[in-house]
Amino acid sequence: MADLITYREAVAAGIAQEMRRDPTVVCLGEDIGTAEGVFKTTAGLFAEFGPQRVWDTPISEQAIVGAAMGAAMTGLRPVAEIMFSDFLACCWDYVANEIPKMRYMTGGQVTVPLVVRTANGGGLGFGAQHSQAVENWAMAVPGLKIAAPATPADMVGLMAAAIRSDDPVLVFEHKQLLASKGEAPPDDHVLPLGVAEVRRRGDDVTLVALASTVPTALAAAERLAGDGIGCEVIDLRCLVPLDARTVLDSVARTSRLVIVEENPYQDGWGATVASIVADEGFYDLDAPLKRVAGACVPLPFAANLEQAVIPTADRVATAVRQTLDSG
Amino acid sequence: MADLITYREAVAAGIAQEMRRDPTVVCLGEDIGTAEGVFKTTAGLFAEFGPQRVWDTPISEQAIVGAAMGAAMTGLRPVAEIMFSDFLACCWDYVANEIPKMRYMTGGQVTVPLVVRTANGGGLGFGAQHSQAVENWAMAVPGLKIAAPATPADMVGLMAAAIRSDDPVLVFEHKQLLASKGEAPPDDHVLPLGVAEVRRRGDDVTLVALASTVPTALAAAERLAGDGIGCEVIDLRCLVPLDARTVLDSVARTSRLVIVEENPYQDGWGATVASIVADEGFYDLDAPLKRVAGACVPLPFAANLEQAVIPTADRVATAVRQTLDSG
Amino acid sequence: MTVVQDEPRVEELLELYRRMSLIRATEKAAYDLFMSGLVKGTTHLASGQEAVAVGASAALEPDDYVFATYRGHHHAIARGASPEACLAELMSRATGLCAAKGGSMHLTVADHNMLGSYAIVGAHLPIACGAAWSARIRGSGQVAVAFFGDGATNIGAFHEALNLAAVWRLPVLFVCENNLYMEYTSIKTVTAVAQPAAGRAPAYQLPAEVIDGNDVVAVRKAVSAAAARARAGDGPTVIEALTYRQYGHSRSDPGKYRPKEEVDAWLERDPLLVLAERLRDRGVDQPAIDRLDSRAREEVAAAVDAAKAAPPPDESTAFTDVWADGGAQWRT
Amino acid sequence: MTVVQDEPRVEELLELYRRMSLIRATEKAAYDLFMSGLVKGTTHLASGQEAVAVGASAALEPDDYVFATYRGHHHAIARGASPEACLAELMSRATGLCAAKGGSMHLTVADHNMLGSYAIVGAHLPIACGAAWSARIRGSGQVAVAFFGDGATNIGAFHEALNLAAVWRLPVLFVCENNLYMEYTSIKTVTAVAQPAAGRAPAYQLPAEVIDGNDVVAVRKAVSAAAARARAGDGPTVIEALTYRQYGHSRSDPGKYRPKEEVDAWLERDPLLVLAERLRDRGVDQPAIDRLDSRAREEVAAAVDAAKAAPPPDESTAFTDVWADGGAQWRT
Ligand SMILES: Cc1ncc(C[n+]2csc(CCOP(=O)(O)OP(=O)(O)O)c2C)c(N)n1
Ligand SMILES: Cc1ncc(C[n+]2csc(CCOP(=O)(O)OP(=O)(O)O)c2C)c(N)n1
Ligand SMILES: [Mg+2]
Ligand SMILES: [Mg+2]
Repeated sequence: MADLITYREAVAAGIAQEMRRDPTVVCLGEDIGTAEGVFKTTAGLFAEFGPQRVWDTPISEQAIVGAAMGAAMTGLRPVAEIMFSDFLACCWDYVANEIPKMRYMTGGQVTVPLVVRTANGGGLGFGAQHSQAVENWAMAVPGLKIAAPATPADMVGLMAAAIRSDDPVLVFEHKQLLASKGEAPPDDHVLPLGVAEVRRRGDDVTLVALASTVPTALAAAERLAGDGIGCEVIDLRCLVPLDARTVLDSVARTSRLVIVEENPYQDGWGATVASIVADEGFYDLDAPLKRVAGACVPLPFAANLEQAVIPTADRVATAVRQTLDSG
Repeated sequence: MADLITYREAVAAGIAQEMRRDPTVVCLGEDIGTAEGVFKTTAGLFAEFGPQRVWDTPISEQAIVGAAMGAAMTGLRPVAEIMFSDFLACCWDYVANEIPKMRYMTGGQVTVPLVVRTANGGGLGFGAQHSQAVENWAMAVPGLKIAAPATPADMVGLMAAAIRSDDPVLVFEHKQLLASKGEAPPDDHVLPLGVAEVRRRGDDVTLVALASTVPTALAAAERLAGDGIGCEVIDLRCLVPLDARTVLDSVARTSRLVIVEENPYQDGWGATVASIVADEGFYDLDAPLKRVAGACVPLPFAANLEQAVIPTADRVATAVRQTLDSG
Repeated sequence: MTVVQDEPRVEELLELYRRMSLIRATEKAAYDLFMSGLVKGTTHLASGQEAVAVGASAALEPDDYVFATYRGHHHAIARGASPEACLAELMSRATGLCAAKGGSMHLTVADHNMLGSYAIVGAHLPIACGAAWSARIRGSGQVAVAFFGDGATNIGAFHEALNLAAVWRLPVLFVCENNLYMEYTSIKTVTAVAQPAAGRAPAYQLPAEVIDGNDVVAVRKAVSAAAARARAGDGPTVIEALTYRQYGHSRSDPGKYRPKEEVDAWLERDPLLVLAERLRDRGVDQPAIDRLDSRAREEVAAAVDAAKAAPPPDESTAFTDVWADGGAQWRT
Repeated sequence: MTVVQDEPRVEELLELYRRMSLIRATEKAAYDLFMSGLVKGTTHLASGQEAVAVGASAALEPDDYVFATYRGHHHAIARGASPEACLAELMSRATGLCAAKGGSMHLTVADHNMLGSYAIVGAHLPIACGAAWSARIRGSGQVAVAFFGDGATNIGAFHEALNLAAVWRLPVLFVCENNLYMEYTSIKTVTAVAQPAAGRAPAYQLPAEVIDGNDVVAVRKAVSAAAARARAGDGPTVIEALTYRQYGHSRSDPGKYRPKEEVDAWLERDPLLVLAERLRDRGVDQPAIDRLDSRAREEVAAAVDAAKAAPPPDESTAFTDVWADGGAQWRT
């Protein structure tokens, strides 16, 4: 229990755990076999499970995700890798129009139990086409479940849940967290999809975060604690199912809300959370709710520019003080 | 002025108006030439401008929008048709990763003055893959301007503005509005992008609508007026630039907000509007804000099912009464 | 699994005719119902293309996978859907094949492994590859067949699917129903090669065959041989079946963009006429053939009545079956 | 516009060598700077592939359009970017080619019609078609050239672009830099034909040529002939240039997945060595060639110093140039 693993290792660990217990789980993607993935997130899989379970593909995102869908409809549980989440745009028809609609439009005749896993997010200077946080693209599509783990243990538990799910699940693996370390989970760790985790308790303001913004929010909370400001930090873990209850309950106590999201402000996931609270939690709010989100620009290359457009602990702290000063 | 034209005719009229004044405007798409478009929204263009200005393409959405981008970067002003907005998923890489980022990531070296126009929305029983309102997909992408006209005159004026814009603009043509009639605009009609229009004045509650939901909101307002409830109906016209000012000013008077959007509630455009008001307009709000949006399901085929999942005047009226009863 | 004989027995031919006639009658009813307003939305009729569906089906095993397009009525029925379930779906009845949630463009018969009709051109080709990949991994011996139109050969998914299928030697058949037109545009005008499907096969080192798609026996033979190759582990085949749609592209399209001589020539080669002639050559008299047609019409008339009598779907079903648990809940 | 002579004059050969040597030295500096932490993010070096960029450039008119991939340093410099502007971009300086907003993967030299480096594999092929389409509509006589890797031949955009280009007979050249590998995977293992680009040309009835991509003269000749055809209205050509990247795929990738014999064999065929040999055959002595190399190294050393001395971009520029008006405002 006490031993540490990296978030990167947790990706492969979660997949391997499920491949061992279920022979129908197969992986496909670019360079995931002997090369073990460009982020090394499939390390060890080819060696342990071989070419009948781990398949290298051409650079054909539509074929990768389309084939995963066909396999999922016919008895397998494919885990497809899309190397960078930006490339979901290359197979968006499958993610948005085919996979999430199949069960519904056949009147429940077909299920599509697959996982699409992808490296998401910025902060590494990969430029505008390799740095986007696109979890909000997926949230726009009814019929997809969406997990975005923030810790190694959650990665294992949510990856396992995603693979066991009879519904299609997108798993966002944040590039910035790959090297981060955390406690290894217990054996056979599986988490429910759609249950948020309170990472820090506090009574003054509720911070809602996801994946990379969880450490950002926690860092801001730590800093603010020095000034006697108590932040409650909620890690949503999943966008769908969305654990709005946990957020609403927290706001009922703190009366203040700051949402921290990496995707752009325009149409970001935090907007949906905000609109739920501004409706169902309206009378609990004592001050304007704030969203600390990515700027509405493409991701710039230079590190100082990139830092200027994605959420930082500084900006979170500033937003928290604003909500406390007003109202 | 007093003569009426249909929304469908307005699409072709707006394009033709610009093609006459600017020889660099060219159209491309599937069946848009002699067939005049499957929705007849390019009627007359091929006859008037010929094969060098109006180009039929193969079924190759990536080539259509990609070619439009290359042409826009080299001196033309292409107007690309994507037949149904659902098919934007087939060329999403261009819409989300290439077109909106080119200028920014080249440090301003290149501009991409193009229009992608597409038939959007449901209500016609075309099923899950031909009925989506996907304006929120586009809103998730910084670098795109987004127009979604609600009237024939606005269609002409916003289409002209989109074609004249040096920025990429998506124009959503709502299928349900195609047959609707309205006053013909004056000659050479051009509207600014990003300026909302107040369609109806009222002091009790602000309704924010777009495209198909404008008539829905107006119908609800009319009904509520019978009960002495005054609804202000704002037609956003564009999602980007977003005329938040007009919404905030209205809410400052009415203190109540109901957003009516066809796209699904999860990650719908109304969420962004809601989060702006819940922050910058928080102290103006006297009651929970409401979003009447599409249900979080794929679009079903049967008419009674489809009506159950998209906004109706009934549901809008109910939401308005709720905001008035509370607070 | 056996390769069919080139010349079927008379009983087999009669059965093929019966199925084609049933599809023809069902689509005739669909057209009339659309025109009378009882079918909403849109329909894409395959009348004239029945031989592709029925001939292919006759060459496949019952558990093989079939993937079709929005123009898929013929494949749904060929794989076992009842005219009543199809027409009820088109008429938005609770008894519809997809509970009235799919509509004409998405007919699916999962319990016969007819795994859907896809309304985004070309999208199902990679999906069919996935079913074939799954069959191969599971060692089930099944093959997957993707039916698609000529217009689908110019979209990216076509290229990615054929390359992947070839590289992985998947047991998948790519059957193009080349009816010479996309919606209102001739395929010739937008395609770089004369044979939109077969002409692309060399780019994937795949065997290809151009066949008479209006001769059900020719289709049955070609698909049977390709399926045998696929099952033997010899990989995919591209089959381009030349055929013609007798109605317009969809709904009430009169198809004015097609020259009259062309239409007439193809109507003379109506797959039902072609097969009837073959039957007569084999000693079946015309009255016997006519009886099959009238039985089909009767069966369909009964199906129409039953569908008309069926209730609309309950509104609550708009909120079922998003998820595998049957529900649609996306938040707490 | 003229077709180049097969055998260039010695002065031309020396100029080709000078440019290739300059690219080589610039990328060597980029590698060292990356290793020393002064270049952040990633780089994809083209060392070993310079002959494709320089040979093609020499065959094109100054206003022809060039579209490259994330592995595009050689094309940017071949089309006129200065080593300093490129290195400043990689080093995140305000003086960078793209104001430090693009980075190594997006080098663009718009004033020389080098219209970008694209980091989504295959995406630029349709875009290049658009530039060619525009040139044709405007009657400008320009051609567009899309350079892409072997791995890009299996993605949908490749198929859609080549078909559209063929159908519209666009003045576009598709030049594949086949360096035998994608990232860490051999192209052979995932491609249905032996020649990933040339082997696909028949599917579009396009002329194709497989050439020695490490022989700058061969590249210059093939591109010149194809450009002439394109300008004459005879449509696109597919050129597959066989070459090899001397570094790994990106950043610090040691390229362990490549057999040593293979690497050594290609290093012997280094395009600079090949051209040096040709120069010696033409009577140029080695010291004269060495002087070109050392001048290139000096020029690059100066460029590195200048880039190092340049300031980082002002933070405010993160919020400029989203829109054509120079701003980034998305709401009132
Ligand atoms: C990606 C995509 N683009 C466009 C359409 C609109 N559309 C529907 S059917 C059709 C023509 C298809 O022609 P073909 O593939 O020959 O099939 P057919 O209708 O002739 O059976 C088009 C363009 C679509 N459904 N999907
Ligand atoms: C659509 C897409 N898929 C995957 C990637 C990740 N990726 C970047 S480079 C590369 C290999 C490309 O190989 P090739 O086309 O041969 O070009 P090379 O790198 O050899 O120059 C891959 C898979 C990408 N950038 N875009
Ligand atoms: Mg066709
Ligand atoms: Mg390569």
